[in-house]
Amino acid sequence: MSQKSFTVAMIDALAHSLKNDPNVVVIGAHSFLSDRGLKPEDERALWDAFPDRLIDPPTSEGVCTSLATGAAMAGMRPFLNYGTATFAYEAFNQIMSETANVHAMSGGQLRAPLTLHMFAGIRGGGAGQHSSSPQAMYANSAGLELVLPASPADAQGLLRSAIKSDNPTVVITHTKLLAMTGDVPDGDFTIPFGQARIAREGRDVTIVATSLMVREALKAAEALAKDGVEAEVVDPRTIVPLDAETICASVRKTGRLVTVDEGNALCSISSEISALVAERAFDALKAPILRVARPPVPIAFSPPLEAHVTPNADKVVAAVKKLTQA
Amino acid sequence: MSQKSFTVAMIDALAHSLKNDPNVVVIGAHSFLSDRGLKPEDERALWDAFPDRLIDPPTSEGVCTSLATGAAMAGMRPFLNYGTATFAYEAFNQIMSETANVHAMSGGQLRAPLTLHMFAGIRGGGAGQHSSSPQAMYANSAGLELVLPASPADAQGLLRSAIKSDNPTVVITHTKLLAMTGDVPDGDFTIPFGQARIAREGRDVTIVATSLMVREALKAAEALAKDGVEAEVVDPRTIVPLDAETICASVRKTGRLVTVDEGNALCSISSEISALVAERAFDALKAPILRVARPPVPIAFSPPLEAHVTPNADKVVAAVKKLTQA
Amino acid sequence: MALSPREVLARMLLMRRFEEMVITLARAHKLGRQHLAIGNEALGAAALMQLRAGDLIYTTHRNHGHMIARGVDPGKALAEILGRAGGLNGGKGGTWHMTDPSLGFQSTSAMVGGSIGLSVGGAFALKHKKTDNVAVALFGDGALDEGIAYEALNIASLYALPVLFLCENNSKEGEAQTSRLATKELTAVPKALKIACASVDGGDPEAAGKAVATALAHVRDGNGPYFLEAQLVRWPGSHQTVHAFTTGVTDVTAAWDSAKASNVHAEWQRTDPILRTARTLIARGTVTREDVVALDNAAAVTMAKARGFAEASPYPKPEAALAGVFV
Amino acid sequence: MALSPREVLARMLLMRRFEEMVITLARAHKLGRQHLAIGNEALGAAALMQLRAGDLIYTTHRNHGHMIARGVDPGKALAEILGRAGGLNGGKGGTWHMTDPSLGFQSTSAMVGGSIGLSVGGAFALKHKKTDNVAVALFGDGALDEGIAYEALNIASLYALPVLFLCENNSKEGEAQTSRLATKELTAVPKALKIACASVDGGDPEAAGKAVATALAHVRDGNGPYFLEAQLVRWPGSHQTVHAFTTGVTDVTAAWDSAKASNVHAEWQRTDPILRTARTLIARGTVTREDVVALDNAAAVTMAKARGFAEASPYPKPEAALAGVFV
Ligand SMILES: Cc1ncc(C[n+]2csc(CCOP(=O)(O)OP(=O)(O)O)c2C)c(N)n1
Ligand SMILES: Cc1ncc(C[n+]2csc(CCOP(=O)(O)OP(=O)(O)O)c2C)c(N)n1
Ligand SMILES: [Mg+2]
Ligand SMILES: [Mg+2]
Repeated sequence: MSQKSFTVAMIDALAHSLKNDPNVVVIGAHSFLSDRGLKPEDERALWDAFPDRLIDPPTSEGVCTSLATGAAMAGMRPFLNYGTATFAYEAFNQIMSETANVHAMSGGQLRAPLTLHMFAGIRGGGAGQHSSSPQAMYANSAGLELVLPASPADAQGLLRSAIKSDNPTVVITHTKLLAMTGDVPDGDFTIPFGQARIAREGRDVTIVATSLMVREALKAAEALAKDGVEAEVVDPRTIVPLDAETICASVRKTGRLVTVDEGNALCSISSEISALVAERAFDALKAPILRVARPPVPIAFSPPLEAHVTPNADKVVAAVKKLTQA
Repeated sequence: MSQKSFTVAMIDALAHSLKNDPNVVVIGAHSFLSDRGLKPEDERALWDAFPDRLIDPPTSEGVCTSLATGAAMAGMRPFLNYGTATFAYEAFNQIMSETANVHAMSGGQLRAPLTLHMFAGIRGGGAGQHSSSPQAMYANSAGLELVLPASPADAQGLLRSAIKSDNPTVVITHTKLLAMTGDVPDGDFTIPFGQARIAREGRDVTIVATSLMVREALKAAEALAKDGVEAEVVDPRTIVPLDAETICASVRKTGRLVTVDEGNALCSISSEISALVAERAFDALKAPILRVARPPVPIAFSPPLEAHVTPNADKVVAAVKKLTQA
Repeated sequence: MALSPREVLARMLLMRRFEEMVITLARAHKLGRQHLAIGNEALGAAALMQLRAGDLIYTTHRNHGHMIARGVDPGKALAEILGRAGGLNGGKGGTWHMTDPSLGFQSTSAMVGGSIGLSVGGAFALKHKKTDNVAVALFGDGALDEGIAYEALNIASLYALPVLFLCENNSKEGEAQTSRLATKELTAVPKALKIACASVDGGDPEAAGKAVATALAHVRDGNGPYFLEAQLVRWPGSHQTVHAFTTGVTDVTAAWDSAKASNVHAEWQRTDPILRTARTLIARGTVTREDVVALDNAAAVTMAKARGFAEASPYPKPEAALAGVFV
Repeated sequence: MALSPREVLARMLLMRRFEEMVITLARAHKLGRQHLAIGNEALGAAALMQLRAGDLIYTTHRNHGHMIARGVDPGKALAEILGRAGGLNGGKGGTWHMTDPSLGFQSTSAMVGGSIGLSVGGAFALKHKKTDNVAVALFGDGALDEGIAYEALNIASLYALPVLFLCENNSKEGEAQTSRLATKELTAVPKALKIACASVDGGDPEAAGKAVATALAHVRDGNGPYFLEAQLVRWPGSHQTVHAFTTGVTDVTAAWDSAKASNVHAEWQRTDPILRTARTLIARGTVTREDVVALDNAAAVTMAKARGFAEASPYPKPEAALAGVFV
């Protein structure tokens, strides 16, 4: 174990991948590596070690996606970093119509083992075009794995799995997580997809949260504990595949559910978790399911406006209290 | 009233708009008008009447969207037809980052009154790239109205409202609805957004369905009625804005809910309606909420494979029976 | 190694009879839309017959001809078009997405601009592996309307990727234009991006074959991408949604029988690459009329067998719809 | 109507002092990132000062200079950058999305390629209304990497739309390259698409002014789009995330005081368009040193007032976050 920041953990996963597999190539390396907390000499060493495999491409998200996909189909294992998640919208047709379909549409003849990484979320001053949380859109596609890491250890292990996966995998990192530090196992390790993490055990209410919202859910749980409410916090970690079992089992234990995700409320990950439980664990429910999500508005620049619509621990506490005090 | 096909109803809405407002311009007119059941002389007459306002642009969905948006901001009222919905993915960044943000991001200084129309759905042989039902992705954005017409009369009235709306409005037409005929009021009329339609009254279960699935829900309701189960079928007609009141009121009456939408199940419109009811009408629920949606797989070409994953009346009946027989 | 004109003609005839069989089957089985490559045979055969094992191919909605030209099993191709388990993709792709990696086919994308985009990825991988294989993007003139085509041309030139951009231009001004470029020269933009370019009569298999050979040599030798425009005559049925034998079932004897060549399809028969090629080769003494008839008969026999295979192939099990999304 | 060199210099000084004030405020208020237009003043003033009422402007992340050049209230602009209710967009846009339709600003898009895309829509509307107004797209060299730029150039040429594409090229090869084009000539692709093109030294307000005048006349006269590349010297702080006075606070006396001009910033001071312009106008006798100092002082006074306004403006009410999504 060692203490690392979230970004250094991600970069370590990438470095392991580059070292272990000559077919790994990083497109969009600059914005993934620079200003991310590496020591300058460590960053330099990476660029020097893989001069042909760390690539700084044109600002052409569409063809970068086609390039990564085509290269993956031809035997490589590209890692494509878009920078801010909205930039990937420039490549949406390439992702949805080409990348996601490669394996199924060819009747299993081909595969596209690539990772699509993007920085997302309400980040402070991102305004209308740099604050998106598009996870639900990727979840709503078919053929893409979807990973939402929430801690440095998960970031490293899940990213390593993403690069090793033979499927196209979307990894969405919340910008506000980048500076988070935490214990990370040493060496090269993976975390399997489809296994939720119980971030905190509890008996009174289940809070299912993703990405940065796991931190907020844990903060909320601490606050609730002071009032005698023990919240169980479940982090699905991957949305495709989704560990429905762990989520439903938790709700069967607690009887109450609050879902927390930073995406726009409508047709969100929060909606999905709620619908899942209303379908499969209805009988265990003692109260309505509440969602804490971003209201469907473009994010405004001004700090108080941004804060007003950002889901956080206080809003989670308020939702839980509504359920437990009813 | 007169009998019309769905497409002729849509074209009539467009013709009214062109006649009433010199700022209406149609980009992508050819694929909207041709082979859509108009008499050849009627189609010819349209092209002759508006030679400068019916435009057949390059296959450049991205800039067609920018062009329509920029023109809307400068005082026009464009109607942009993409053809198949997946083609609009080529313009996803323009739609999400530019069009949807115009009004809010400018602090209300500007507006973008345009309509974005696309043909969607599992259409028979569309395979992986021509069978998308992207409604949930548009619902998950912020700043776009979203309309899903399900009958000729609604198509005409809702399309007319979309073009008159001062907001950017996405209208998604299921390809299999195009040939549907029905009674349509004569003349120029509108249907307001945010008002669900009770397509059939019932007391035992609420079926909320959209687009083509309204037809399937009604078929299912007929079949269920033979077994003494009276289903209420609710068609929200617009998802943004959503008539949550009518949906919740129906569930409060019936105590049971099945949601039907052709989109991929994960983070779908079905998920959203389910979550809405689990939040706001929980106490009325007597049974789990079931979703009938497309499983998250790319649509295969082969007819039996396509049929297997397409939501239909039989699947709705099966879902309802699960609830009413439990 | 130059192509044998006789073999090229034989392949062209097979391509034509394949598409005619598709029309027949589309009517018999009430299929939806396919985009037929009738009229594109000369370029298709001349280009695809020159590829090597390990070359990677990316094609479009108008892909049938490319596959048959490269030697894909016509029975499996027809079965795929019928959605059968014995089809190339096991019925998952259909006409728009037929794939046969054993012959280098990486993808058929029905998205305009899809093939050109993916091709640079294949070329990137080939360059990384340091082979002298090439990636070949086949696309219509319409693809040049899409921004992705521009981005692909740029990145291929920037990284000197081994890719042949092969544009099948079937746009005729005024009628049935499939591209809307502000310039009439399709090579203008690739040229501006420093890509070596040429244009060729795509109805002449020898001229096309030479142009493709030059292009392939350029790319294999590590000189970066090459853009070749093949000017095609547009078959009048190119955009039909309900198939018809718009120009009649091909009758190879019209190549020399002037009575037949002066019927309602005379204009088409003048430019039809099959008849044109037959006329040229006969005039030059490379083949006789009898040879042409024999080659055509052989193609018909192959297609009858292919049809038998395809129609006998069962549909996949419905549950297969849920499998195979992820590896 | 030619621009007055003195007025242009005054405007340039205001643009510079504006950006320096942004640096000061960014530090004082711990703001996030802005993209400053230091070094772009000559082109910005020369271009934007020539626009007329009714012309439509589309700009980018590096927009401050354009707004000040066009005459936008610097107090409201600063307030917007601070996220205040008195800002141009009421705090909803911030630095990346400032808009002032009263002066023709339709959009600031922080998406690379955003402005060029929307501009053709404005031009389309202007053409429809049959005015002689123009749409002006301001964008960096980086925008030409994006497919949307290509599509926009094509459709503008195809429909002969009244739009001036004004490219601010601040890419220096090797260091801080913001575009990755396979050609060194930024006008190559627009030329290939039949658009009239020119390049100009964007550090010289007179040359830039003339080039813009020619371009605007072409567009206003109904000759379709025009592409003008302005070659800029890149300010070393252009990409900084935490602002610093990278080249020092501008000291106009360095235009003539050689002791000052030989400090650590000598290289920058040689090419700085402000100092360059001052030197030229003084040498020519158009202005005196005293005039320059006086103009600079006036700019400083304006900016002090602007700061006062901005900092006194309250934040919007939190609930405003939920309002104004739909009309
Ligand atoms: C992204 C996208 N936009 C639009 C279409 C609809 N479409 C199908 S074929 C076609 C014309 C293509 O022309 P071209 O590429 O020249 O091929 P051709 O059919 O002429 O061989 C279009 C626009 C599509 N398939 N994909
Ligand atoms: C679609 C998109 N992709 C990537 C970015 C990230 N980005 C911000 S500024 C920039 C460089 C832009 O260069 P240029 O257009 O030349 O403008 P400059 O900053 O040099 O003035 C990039 C790539 C973005 N804003 N939008
Ligand atoms: Mg074509
Ligand atoms: Mg630049």
